[in-house]
Parts: sequence; C-alpha cells; structure tokens
Amino acid sequence: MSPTEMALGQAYFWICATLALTGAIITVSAKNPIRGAMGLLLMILTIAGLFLALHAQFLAAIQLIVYAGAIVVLFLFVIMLLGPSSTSPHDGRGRLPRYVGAGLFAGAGVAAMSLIVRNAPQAPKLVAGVGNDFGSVDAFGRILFSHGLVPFELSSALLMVAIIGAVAVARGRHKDDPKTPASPTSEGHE
Amino acid sequence: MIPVEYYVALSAILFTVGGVGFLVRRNVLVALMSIEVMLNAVNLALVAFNRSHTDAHTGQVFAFFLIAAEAAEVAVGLAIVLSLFRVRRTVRSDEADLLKN
Amino acid sequence: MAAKTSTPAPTPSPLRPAWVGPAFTALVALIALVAFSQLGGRPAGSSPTGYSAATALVGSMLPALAAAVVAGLIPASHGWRVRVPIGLMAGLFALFISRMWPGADAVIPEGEPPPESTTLLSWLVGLPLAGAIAILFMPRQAPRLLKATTLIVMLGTLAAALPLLSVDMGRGYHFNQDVVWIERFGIHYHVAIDGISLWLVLLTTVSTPIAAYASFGSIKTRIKDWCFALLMLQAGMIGAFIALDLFLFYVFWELMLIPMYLMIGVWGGANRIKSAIKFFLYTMAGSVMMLVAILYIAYTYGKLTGSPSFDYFELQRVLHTRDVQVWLWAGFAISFFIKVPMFPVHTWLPDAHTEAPTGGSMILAAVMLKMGTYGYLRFCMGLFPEASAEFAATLAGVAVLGGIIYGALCAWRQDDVKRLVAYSSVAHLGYVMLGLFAQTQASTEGAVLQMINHGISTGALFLLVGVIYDRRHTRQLDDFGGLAKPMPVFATMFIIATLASVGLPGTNGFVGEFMIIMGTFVSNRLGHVNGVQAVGAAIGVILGALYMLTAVQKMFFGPITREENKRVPDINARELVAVAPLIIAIFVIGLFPNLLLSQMRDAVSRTLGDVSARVESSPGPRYYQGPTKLLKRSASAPPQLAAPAPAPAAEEN
Amino acid sequence: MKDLLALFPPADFSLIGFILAMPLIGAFVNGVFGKRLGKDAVRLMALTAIGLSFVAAVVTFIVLDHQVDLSRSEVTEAGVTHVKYGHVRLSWLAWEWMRISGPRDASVPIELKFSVDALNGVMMLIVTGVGFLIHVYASSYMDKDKAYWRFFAYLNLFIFSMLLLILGDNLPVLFVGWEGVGLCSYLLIGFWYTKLPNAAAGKKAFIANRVGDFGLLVGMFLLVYYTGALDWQGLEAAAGSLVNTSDAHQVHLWPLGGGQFQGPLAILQPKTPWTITAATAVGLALFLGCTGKSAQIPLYVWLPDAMAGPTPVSALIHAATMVTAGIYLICRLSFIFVLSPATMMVIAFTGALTALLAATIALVQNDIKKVLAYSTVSQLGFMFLGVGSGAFVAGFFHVFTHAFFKACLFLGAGSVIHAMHARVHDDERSQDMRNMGGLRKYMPLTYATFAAATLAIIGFPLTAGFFSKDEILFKALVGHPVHPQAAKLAARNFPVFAIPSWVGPTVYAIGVAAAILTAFYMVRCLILTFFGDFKGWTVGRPSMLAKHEHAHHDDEHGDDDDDHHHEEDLSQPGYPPHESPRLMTIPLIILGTASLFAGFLNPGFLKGLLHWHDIPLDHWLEPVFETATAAIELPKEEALHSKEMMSTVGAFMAFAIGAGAAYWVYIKEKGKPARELIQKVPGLYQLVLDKWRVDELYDRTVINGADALSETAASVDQGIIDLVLARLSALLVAALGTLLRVFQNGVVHVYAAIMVVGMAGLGWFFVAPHAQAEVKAERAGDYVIEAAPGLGYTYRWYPDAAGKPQTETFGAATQIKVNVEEGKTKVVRLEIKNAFGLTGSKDFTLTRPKAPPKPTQLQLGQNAVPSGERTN
Repeated sequence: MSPTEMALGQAYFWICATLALTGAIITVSAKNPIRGAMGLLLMILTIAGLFLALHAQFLAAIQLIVYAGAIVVLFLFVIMLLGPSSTSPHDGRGRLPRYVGAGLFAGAGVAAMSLIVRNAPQAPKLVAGVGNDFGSVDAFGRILFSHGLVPFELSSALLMVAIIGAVAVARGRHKDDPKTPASPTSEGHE
Repeated sequence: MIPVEYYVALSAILFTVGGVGFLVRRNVLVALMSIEVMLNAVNLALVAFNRSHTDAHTGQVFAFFLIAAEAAEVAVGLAIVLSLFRVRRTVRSDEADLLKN
Repeated sequence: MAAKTSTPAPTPSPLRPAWVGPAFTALVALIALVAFSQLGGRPAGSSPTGYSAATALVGSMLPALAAAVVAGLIPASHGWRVRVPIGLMAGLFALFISRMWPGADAVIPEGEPPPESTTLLSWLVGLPLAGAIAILFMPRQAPRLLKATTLIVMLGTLAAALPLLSVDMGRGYHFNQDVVWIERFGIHYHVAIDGISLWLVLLTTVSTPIAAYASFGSIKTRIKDWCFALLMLQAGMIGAFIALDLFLFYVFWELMLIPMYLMIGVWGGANRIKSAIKFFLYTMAGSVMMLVAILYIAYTYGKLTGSPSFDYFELQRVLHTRDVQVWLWAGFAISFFIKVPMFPVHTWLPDAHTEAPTGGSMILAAVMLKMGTYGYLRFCMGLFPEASAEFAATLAGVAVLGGIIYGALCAWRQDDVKRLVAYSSVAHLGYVMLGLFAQTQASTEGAVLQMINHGISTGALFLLVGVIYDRRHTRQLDDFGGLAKPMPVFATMFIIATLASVGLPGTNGFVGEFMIIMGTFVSNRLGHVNGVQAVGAAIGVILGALYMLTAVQKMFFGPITREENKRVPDINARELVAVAPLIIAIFVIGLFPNLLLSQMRDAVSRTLGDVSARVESSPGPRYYQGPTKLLKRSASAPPQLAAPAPAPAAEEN
Repeated sequence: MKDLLALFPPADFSLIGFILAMPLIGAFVNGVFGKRLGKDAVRLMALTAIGLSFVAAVVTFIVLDHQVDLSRSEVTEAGVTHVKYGHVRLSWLAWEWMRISGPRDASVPIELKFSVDALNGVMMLIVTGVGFLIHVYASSYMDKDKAYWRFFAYLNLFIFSMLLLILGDNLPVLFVGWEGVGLCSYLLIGFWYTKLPNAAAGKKAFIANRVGDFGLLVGMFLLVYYTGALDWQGLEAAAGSLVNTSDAHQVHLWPLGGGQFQGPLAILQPKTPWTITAATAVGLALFLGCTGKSAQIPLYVWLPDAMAGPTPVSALIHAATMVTAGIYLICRLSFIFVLSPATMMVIAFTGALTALLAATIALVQNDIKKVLAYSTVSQLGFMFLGVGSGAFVAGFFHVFTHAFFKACLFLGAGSVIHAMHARVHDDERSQDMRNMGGLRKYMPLTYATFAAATLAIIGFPLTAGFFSKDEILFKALVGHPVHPQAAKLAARNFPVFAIPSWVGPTVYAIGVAAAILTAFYMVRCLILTFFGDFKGWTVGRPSMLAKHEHAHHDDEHGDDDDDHHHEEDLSQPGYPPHESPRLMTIPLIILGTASLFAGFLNPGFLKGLLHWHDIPLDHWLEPVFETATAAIELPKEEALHSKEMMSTVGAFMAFAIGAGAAYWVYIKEKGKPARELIQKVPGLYQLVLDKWRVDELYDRTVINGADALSETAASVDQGIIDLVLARLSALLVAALGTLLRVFQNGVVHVYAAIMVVGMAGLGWFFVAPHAQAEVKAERAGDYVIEAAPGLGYTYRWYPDAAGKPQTETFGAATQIKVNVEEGKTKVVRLEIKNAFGLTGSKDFTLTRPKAPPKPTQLQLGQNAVPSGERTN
C-alpha cells in the first residue's frame, strides 16, 4: 500500500464522513421535509461509498438500490401526497419534554463514545488486507443460501406482510366494507 | 488504511444525531427519517466491525437483513402516517393523543 | 329437608325441570339414612369392645327419647314439619352428650386405638367443594333443589365430622394426612386435627348449615350463586382450621375471603359495595404481610437444610434471631389481629356486619372471626414463642382497653342493632385475645372455649336480628318498642341469647369469661400488670350488661309506640328450627363445659409447654442473637412423611 | 333415721339435689307449659314444687341435727367443762364443672358441689318456708293477672337460684346463684313490662347487682391467687396465706401491680409503695359485692325503685331472701373478713350510716311500699353493723327475725293495696298512705298482723326485733375485732391496723339514733294506714249504676293493657275496702305470730335469767363461727354484763321515744306538728322527700360520665380510626393516581423521552461498578466473605484495609476467609473493576463478641408467686 493510496484512502474517508454527517444533520433539522429527504439521500449515498471502502461491495449495491431507490422515493411520494400540510408549523408547545429527552440522549451518546475512546488502544491499529473475494456478490450469495437461508425466507415473508399491512392501513374505507361500529374514520373524504 | 475505530465513531455520531432528531422533531415524517439515519449508522458499524474480522461475513449478512427489515418498517410507518393524516389532517405527532388519560 | 316456610314459598319459575320432584324425595331419603345410621349406635369401625350392651342400648335410646320429648314440647300449631327437624336436632345433641359423657369408668379401648382413617379430614373439605361444584351444574330455575342439595351436603359434612369425636384427642395430632403437593418447594397437602382445632371444625360444620337454613328464608334472588358461595365458604373455613402446611393454610385463608366478599357485595344492604371492598382490602392487606413472612421462613428453612419446606412442624424447628423473629411474628400477628379484629384495625367489622345478609353475617361472626384467634394460637405462638411472650403484656393491655372496654363503650352508643352486636363481638374477642396473651392453662382453655361460645351466642343474636329485619326491614333500635307483647317466643329467645353473650352464670358465656379472668390474674407472662388487666376484664362484665340490656329494653319492653309493631308475626317455623340448636347449645356448654374442655386440655397444655420451653431456653429481652439454627422436631408432631430430599447434616443442637 | 342415713349418706347427700330440682322443675314446667295448663294447674305445680322442697329441707335439717348430736364432745378448759359440737357438713357433688389454674400452675378444680351445715341449714329453712308462704299469698294476689304462669315460673326460678346461692359449697356456685337471683329480680321487677318505668327499674336493679358481682369476681380471683382454693374448707385451711407479710403477698395499690415507675414517671413513685394486705383487698372486694346485693350505701339505689314489681315479689325478694345474701356471704367467709380489722370497721360504719340514711328518708315517704323498702335498707344496715362489729350470730339472728316481720309487713301492705285496687286503679294513688286511713275497722286481720310485725320491727320488748336488734347494738358497743396474729406481728414491729377504741361507741350511737327513727316512721306508717278515718272514697251503699259499672270492671281487672281503662270517679259512694281472701290472710297470721315469738330462739340477756345455756341458735351456730369469734376481743366478764344491761336499756329507750313521739304527733295532734315542721323547713323536707337526691347525683356523675366516655369512644371510632385507616388511605391512593396520570398525556414524544430517561438510568447502572459481598460466620471465629458476581468483574481483596492487597492485579477470586480472635475486630476491603475499567471498593468490619455470659435468671416483674422465686 503506497503512501499516496494511504492518503487517498484517508481523504476519501474524511470526505464521505463529513458528507454523511451533513446529510444526517440536514435530515434532522430541515424545516421542509423534502429538503430533509434530500439530506437523507445524501447520507445514504455516502454510506454506500463507505461500504465500498470496507470491501462490502454487495451491500453498497443493495444500499443504493433499496435505500436510495425505494425508501427515499417512498418518502418523497408520501411527502408529495400530504402536500403543504406535511410541513409542521413551528410553535413552542410541548418543547420541554422533547428537549430534555434529546439532551439526555445526546449526553448518553457522548458518554458512550468517551468510554469507547478511553478503552480504544492508543495507536489506531492498521487493518490487515483482505482477499478481493471478501464482500463480493458470490461470497455473499453462497452464505445467503447456505447458512442464512432461513432468515432469508423469513425476511421475504416479513416484506410480504409489511406490504399487505401497508395496503390495508393506508387504503381507508369503501362503501361495501362491513359496517364497523361508529369508528371515527368513516368515509374518508379527501 | 483507516482504523475501524473511526468508522465506529462516525456511526456513533450518526446514531446520536438520528436519535436527537427523532426526539426533537414533532413531524412524524422527520421522525421516520431520523430512524432511517440511526439504522444506517448501525449498518455502518456492522460492516466496519466485519471489516476487522474478515474470517466471516456475519456483519454484512446482518446488515443485509437489517436493510430488509428497515424497508418493511418504512412501508408500514408511512401507511400509518397516511391514515393518521386522513383522520387528523395533520402530521404533528402531539395532536395524535387519543390515548390521553 | 327444606321445610315449606309459612310465608308463601318463592314461586318457582314455570319452566322447572320435571325431574326435580323425584330427585328431591331421593335426597330427603338419603339424609334420613345418614341420620339413622348415626342414631343406630356406634358407627362401624370405632366401637371399643369394652362398651357394655346396656350402655349401648341407653346410648341409642337416649337420643330417641330426647327427640320425642322435644318434638312433643313444640306447640302443636307448628305442624309436624317443624317438630321432626327439631326433634332430630335434639336427638343429635343427646347423642353428642351421651357419646361424650366423661363417665367414671372412661371406656378406654384396650390395645391399639382404632386406626384413624387418614382421609376423613379430606372428606370434610372435599364434601362442600364437591357440593359447590355440583351446585354449578344444577338448573338455576329450581331453587328448592338447590337449597335441598346445599343443606344435604352440609348435613353430610356434619355427619362426617361426628366420628372426630370418637377419638380421644391427647397431646398429639390425629387423622394426620400428609401428601406431597408441589415437590420442588416442599409444599405438602398436610392436614391434621388436635384438641383445639377439633372444636373449631365442629363449630363450622354446625353453624354453617344453621346459617344456610336460616338464610334460605330471606335470600330470594340468585339462589344458585348464594348456595355456591356458602359451600365454598364452608370448604375454605374447614380447610383453614385443619391445614398444617403454611402454604395450604394461606390458600384456604384466601379461599375463604372471596365467597364472603360476594355475599356482602351481592346480597348486602344499602352501601354494600363500599363495606365489602373495605372488608376485602383490610383482610387482604393483612394476609399479604403474612405471605411475605411465610415465604421468608420457608426460604431460611431451605437455606438451613437445602430443600425449602412449608410444613408447620419443620418450620417450628427454625430458631430465628430476635430482630428477624420479631418482624416475622409481626407479619403473622398483624394479619391475625385484622381478622380478630383487634382494637386499631376493627373498623371493618361494624360496616361488614351492617351490610351483610343474615346468613352471611352469622357465619362471619360465628366462624370467620375465630380464624384470627386460632391463627394467633397456632401460628404466632407456635412458630415465634419468644416474640409472642415478649409482646404479651402490651398486647394484653390493648386487648383490655381497646377491645373489651372500648368495644363495650362503642356498642352502648350504637342505634343500629347489628352494629351493636358487631361491637359486642369486638368486646368478646378482646376477652379471647386477653386469654391468649395471658398464656396460662386456664386462660388459654377459656379463650378456646370462648371462641366456641361467642360463635354460638353471637350467631344466635344475628339470626334473631335477621328475623326481626325480615319483618320490619329496619335495624334501628328506635323503630322497635314493646315487641315482647306481639312476639313472646322471639323475645324469650333473644333474651336467652343476650344473657349468654352478657355471660350470665349457667350459660356458656360465663364459663369462658370466668376462666379467662381467673387465668389472667395468675399469669406470669403479663408480669406485674396482670392484676390490672384482670380487673379491666371484670369491668367489661358490667359494661356488657349495660349495653345489651339497654338494647333489650329499647326493643322489647315499654309500651308499643309504633303501629307496625302491633301486628308483627311471631318467629316462624324455619327460624325456630334454625335457632333451636344454638339455644340448646348455650345451656349444654354452660352446664357441661367439661365435654369440650376435657378434649382440649392436653392440646392446650402441649402448646403452652412448647411456648414456655422455648422462652425458658432463650430468656430475657435480647433473647437469641446467634445465627438462625435448627432445633429438634417437637415430640408431639405427627410422623414426618419420608422426606423426599435427603435432609443434609444440618447441625442440631 | 337409720334407713334415712342409709339412703342418703352424709358424704353423698343427694336429698340436696331433690331440694334444688323441685323448684327448677316447677319453673321449667310453668315456664314452657304454663300458658296451656291454665291457672289452677300452674298454682298447683308451683305450690307443690316449693312445698316438697320445704319438706325436704326440714328432713335435711333433722338429719343435720342428728349428725350434730353425734359429733357432741365434752371439752374441759381451765376447769370449766362445756359441750363442743363439730362442724358437721352434709355434702353432695353433682359433677365437675371446670378446672382453672391457680398459683404455681396448679390446677384448681371447680365442682358443682353443694353442702348443708348449721349456717345454711337455717337459711334454707327460711327461704323455702317463707317462700312457700309467699307463694300461697301470691297465688291469690295475682290470680286476676293474665301472665299468671310467667309470674310463677320466675318465682320458682328465683327460689331455685336462691337455694343454689345458699347451698353452694364454693364461691363460683354461690356466684351462679348470686347472678341467677339478680336475673330473677330483673325479670320480676320488670314483670309488668308494658310500663316503661317498671322495665327501667328492672334494668337499674340488674346493673347495680352487676356492679356488685364485679366486686365478687375480683374477690374470687384474688382468693384463687393467694389461697389456690375456692371452696369453704379449702379457703379456711389456706386462709393463713392471706395475711402473709412478705412483700410479694401484699396487694400493691400504688404503683399499681408493684412495678417501678421508670423515666419521667419516676416522680410518681412514692417512697414506700402503698400496699394493703391480701385479706383487706379480698374483704373489700367481697364487701362491694355484698353492698350491691344487700343494697348498702353505695349501691342501695335500686331497692326503692324495685317496688315497681308486684308486692309478693317485694316481700320475697326485697325483704326475706335476696337482700340477705350479702350477710350470708360475710357470715360464710367470716374467717376471712376477721383477718383484716380494717374491713370489719368499714362494714360496721357502712351498715350504721346506711341504717341512719335510710331511716331519715323513710320518715317522709308517703308511698307505703317505699316506706317499707327504706326500712328494709335500714334494717340491713343494722345487720351489717352487727356483722361488721364481729357479732356474726347476732347479725344472722337479725336476718332470721327480719325475714319474718318484714315479709309480714310487705304482705300486709300488699293486702291493703289489693283492697284499694278495688276502686283506685292507678298504681301511684293506690299505694299512697294519704288515701288510706281507718282500715282498722274494715280489715281487722291485716291490721292485727301488720301491728304485730310493726311491734317486732320497732323493738317492742320480748318481740323478735327487740332481742335481735338489742344483741346487735350490744355487740356493736362492746365488740372489738382484732388481727388474729396481732401479737406476733407487733413483735416483728410490722405495722398492724387496729380499730380505734372510739369506733364502738360512735357506731352504737348511730345505731340507737336509727332505732329511734325506725320506731317513729313505722308507727307513723301504722297510724296513717290503719287509724283515723278512711280517706280513700266515701264509704256507703253504691248507687245502682255504680254497682253495674263496678261489676263490668271486675272481670278485666289487672289486664296488662290497663292503661286505656277509665278512672272511677271516687266521689260516688262505694263498697268499703274488703278484707283479703283467706289464702292471703293465713300466711299473714303465720308470719305475724312468728315475728312476735321468734325472738326466744336467741333471747340475749334473758339467757342469764332463764339460764337457757344450750339455746339452739347460739350453740347451733357456734361451730360455724368458731375461728371468727376467737378474733373478737370482748371486755372482761363483769364489765360485759354491765354493758349488756346498759345497751338493753338504751334499745328500750329508743323504742319508747320513737313510738311515743309518733303517737303524740299523729294520734294526739292529728299530724299538726308534722305539717308545721314542713312549713318551717320546706327546703329540707323536699330534699329528704327526693331521697337526698342521691339518684340525681349518680346520674350526673357516674351515668353521664359513662355516657360521655362512650360518646367519645364512638366518635373516635368513626372520626379518627375509621377516618385514618380507611378513608385516608383511600384518599392517598386516589391522589397518587392523579399524580401519575399527568404522564399519560398521549404525546408520542413524551413517551419517547421517558423511555430515554429509563435507558440512561439502566446504562448508568450497568456501567457503574458495584462492590457487594455477603459475610457468613463459620465456626470458631473464621468468616467467609463472598463477593457478588457482576458483568466482567475482577476482584482484589485487602485482608486488612490498611495493609496492602492480597494480589496486585485484579484476579477472579470471589471469596476470602478471615479469622478473628474473640473480642477483636478486623476491617476487610474489597476492590472490584468492571468491564469499562471503572473501579469501586467496600469495607467490611468483622467484630466477634466475647463469649456471651451464661443466661442469668431474669426476674420478670416483681410479682413473684408466694412460695419462693419462680422462673418467668
């Protein structure tokens, strides 16, 4: 590994890290949900990049396809669907519990990180090299269909259930449905 | 090469930012998105650790399934948000307090 | 047999199943068979050979004779339906006395006493339980069938309880049955009976049918649930008296609560829900503390010997340090004091009594209050003798001041008859507790006897108050006045019951109170204050006369002020049959207390002997400091079931 | 006699069972069947029951007399040979009643045992004899009453309980009779229960008696504690332990029970604790019982009100039998009362004061039954005076004579009231002496017997009352009870209470004053009722319509609900009051003659004159009171004689003055001076008329006090205890509920925030290091300390906290064994490091006490049992 590759690798990592961080912060703090979605997209792409750096090619691909392709798009659909009302007016109601919760969470996170750093061996130990088969599609495929067969099938079932659930919940009410007792969600008129 | 600890530190930071976001924002969509951020952070940590123990792909396989679960979760989450919107005309989470005492 | 009451019988709803008629007659035949098999002579299996034919003949002739005389005595107007049951009752009593008469040549069966059937006690608990379950399957539309079955089951239990008398209760435990129930925690289904619990079981089996029979007159709605509750209650009470495994005792202790809570809650008076909940919560709070204490002892026993056990005799061997023992004793004692009820925690009793229906409040007063006193004698004094000795003096003060005098003063102020009788029960049980705290032979025997007496006299009082309540639907003393004129028989019965509860010599109340007061004065346990406490108890005798006679005068004497009181019908057949055995028992125990005392004397001396032995071995205020250790198993304990887990070599001292 | 003794051997004399059973059967049959049997059957049953038991009593008396003769023995002391009789006792055991525990855990059996000896032999005769006469009288007096059967059931039950009281061989059986008699008086006083005052009077009687029974109960458990016995022989044998002088034997009054006042109360601790001897305590307790039953000073209020019952009841219960129960108890336990001169003095004084008080009230009463009631109270006062000053025979003799003449007086009054009832139906006015007068002409027989009895009661010479009252006054003047071991105790300079010498004369003076008043009011009563002209209604031929209306009225006479029937207008002339029927006058005649001649049984000073030395009563009772009379110190022989003459003269003068004054006021001046006196001193007159307002005093102090106490008790019960335990806890739970509801506000974020807080807490817990360990003490002083396990924990032990650790690095050793010598302490430190590298430490101090000293004999309280120490 020549020093330049080292430097390139370092730079690559730092760029991706900062980009991921900004994406996360945008997602969290953006007023307009669309801008938030875009931040999310940015973060997902950079994490895919990091995957590549960590020899997880298959995962980087999956990340791009599933996350960027499907989930972020789904978010955009819903945001578009809800239209202007999806942006929440900013008023101070109920501020205190949220900030207390957030503050504590942040504190806990920082404390955890400080513990990790305290125990981390001083010099960052370099990572041994790895064969290029590591993290490739066929290695992944071999594992998926030998050890991970059961979880694989289960996750497919999970996805199927999720779809049906989403459809059922989001579908709303139609005239020929059996009359349930006076539920508030009667004839959703858009 | 980049020591694994950096990746783990990055995923910790991302995780914290996602958590703070989830707790602070009252918009349900943003909450869902911050969950996404947290889960991605976890994926990153998994892959990073797997990178340092290269004798098996467990970390990555785990991340893979995590992505699958995440997809399902988002689908259902958004469906709920839609029906919530139909009922309350808003996505503000603190208006949906039917369960009030 | 369910006698047809003179008031119009509740019109059975039209769709009464056809087969009820014949079933009813079959059941009547069954009870006749059971009764006569008793009357015939000695039940099989326990006839000691030494019994000469003449005495056997007299033994069986006497009850028939008594039955005929008593049946003849009843005025003809009541018809044969009343005279037969009362005659039968008198016959049973005569049989009871002739069997029990401590004749000069006490007939000691030679050789090995007849083998005691180990399953008898399970029969006593099982019969009501089976009855309760059978009731569930019976149609709700046939009240007469339900009532008949309940009575038959209860009378069957009474008949099953009679053989208990045939065994001479020495110092030990009889009819011992020990079956492993939950292996892992060392919980056994261990039941046995000794001189003390014998009489309480008999009191239960006698007073429950009476309460049931009297209550069928006044309970008109949901008879099926009423019968179910009654039978469950009886099973719970009998079980609690015979259980010798702390876990089993706790199960029956709780089982008892629920039916009584239902009785007060469903069939009660005006604000019945409030007082039912109050009753339930008070007792529940107490029993929770007891549960904690039970678990802790079992745990320490487990630590000492490897495998935990809930057996009473095993847990008696554990010698705790002082502080631990005081806390454990407090856990048990508070739960029993709430049940008794002792002074500070007694306020649930008047509410429970005023709201409970007649049958319910009769059983509550007659048997359930004795659970507290029996529990204290058996478990507090049995398991923690040093702690109960240490606190005896202060608690005796509470019993005298808070119970006897305070209870009497409150009773004097009440204008509701049931509340008055409830407070009088607080006073009477103050006596019983004083007897238990004095821990001398006479006072403890007096206390156990007073438990039975209170059950009889207060049971009779509640029954009679129920009679007047059914007629006038009011319990306020001011609404009555000059009742002696329209209801002479009722007035006589009420006055006899009042005199018994006031403790007139010749009735049962006096014997108990006399022995307790005498025992208190000579008690070492109470130190130098035993004189004061005995005088306090004697003052209770005056106050007792005061409030009871005031009530009697307000109800019976003086001119008839209210119009309704003029036409009140006198006591009817059902109530007469119900109250007759209690009135007979008042005089029988009053004149022949030795019938009961001779059986309980050795058991009481054994209990006191154990207590004083333990107190002598670790005397003084700081009594035992060392680590908890295990003592030898007490001599009079029944043989231990082959301990499944090998008892590791725990050092014995 | 031989076969009689064979049938009823003295040891198992079952004839007593017969005497007791007859009245019980009578009561049971009348009580249960009475209503259906009809009047004459009830009368027959009642009379035969009492008659048979009287006959049996006489037979028992004869057998007893025979046994006494057998036990005759000649005793020659200091040259004088006189006859001594043994204390014969015919006893019968029914069955063992119960068993109580005496001192030193001995068990004292209480048997239903009855015995007849000289004392209760006589009493038995009185009860059944006079009882029978009164039954005969009542059978005609009450025959118009509807509840005829109930009356005789109660009367028979009363005779049964009275016999139970007399014949009992131990205190509990006496107590059964004692309360049984109280119950019957409650039932009989409240016989006409439809009128509230009667019921109230009955209740008052029962509760007053109950207060007395409290005293008896206290006396009983004191006796059991000190003597360990309750039957007469046992008590007599163990009476010595009542006067034992050791401190344990004293009854500690202050500080109560003999303890010590510790801490702040120490100031209450007197220098020497106030103690009284057991004998005094027992004596006073039993005397309280006697005052309750025999209506003496503190508890006499119930007797005058008891006149609300029918007159034969007053005659039987409140004259002849029940009220004398107190005297019988003192006579029976004379050997105990004599042991404490203080009690004797208290009894004497109470008796004298009661006699005087009651006499003063009787002076002004207008109701004939009230006069007789107060005269009973005052005569009882005399009896207690006699018994209190040691003259047990005299006191008992007065009981004997009083039974006769007081019963005769009451029955006489009854027949007068019976006559008045013919036209005056209101109870109040028919008993008022002002409406009577001049009945001498119309009711000669009643007048004669009433006069005879009056002569006896006022102490006309040679009548029964004269001898018995004279004997009492003489012995009161002379008798001086002394502590039996006075000499021995004085030697050990133990303070012994001796009765001051002035007590005798003062008591005598009070007695004489009471005697004068007695004479006055009895003669006044006699004159007002029988002399002068009839003031009830104008006597003459009743007009036709009055006769018809009179006839109709007769049949429903005495009906219970007689409040609605009309009042006869007395202005119309009516038949003169007719003499009572034969069934009522016969008992009167018998009792009248008896009250005149009963005196000769114990003629006091005549003994010297007629030298009747073995006069039955005196010698008859001598063995019973042997121990008691020994303790009474009498002046020398010749002084005795002169004193006796002086007291007899005094008694005679008392009679003369009283009777003369009454004669002068009511016959000579026709009551004018009485009226003048009343005008002169109206306030005092009203006060005395209201019975010195003692009832009101009791109401205000005792009854209102108890009322207030129970008021506070009830309010405390509802207000504080119920409030605190039930309602307050309910309130608490409700408040807690509302507090927690704030968190359930439905907002997702808030829930999330709470979750985060929880997570942070958990995190902290897992991260923070916890040093925990358990100390287990093994044998011989070595201790094992075992550290609690934790996530990734490593341990380091410091056997001695100050010193250096056992191992440098954090090892996996979770246990350490340390040995500590006796009496030393050692501090062991444990240090742990957890997965996150955080360390924590904890010190354990191990102290081993010196070998515990051998458990000493701790004395629980001072009240050791009499004979030597006992372990607690």
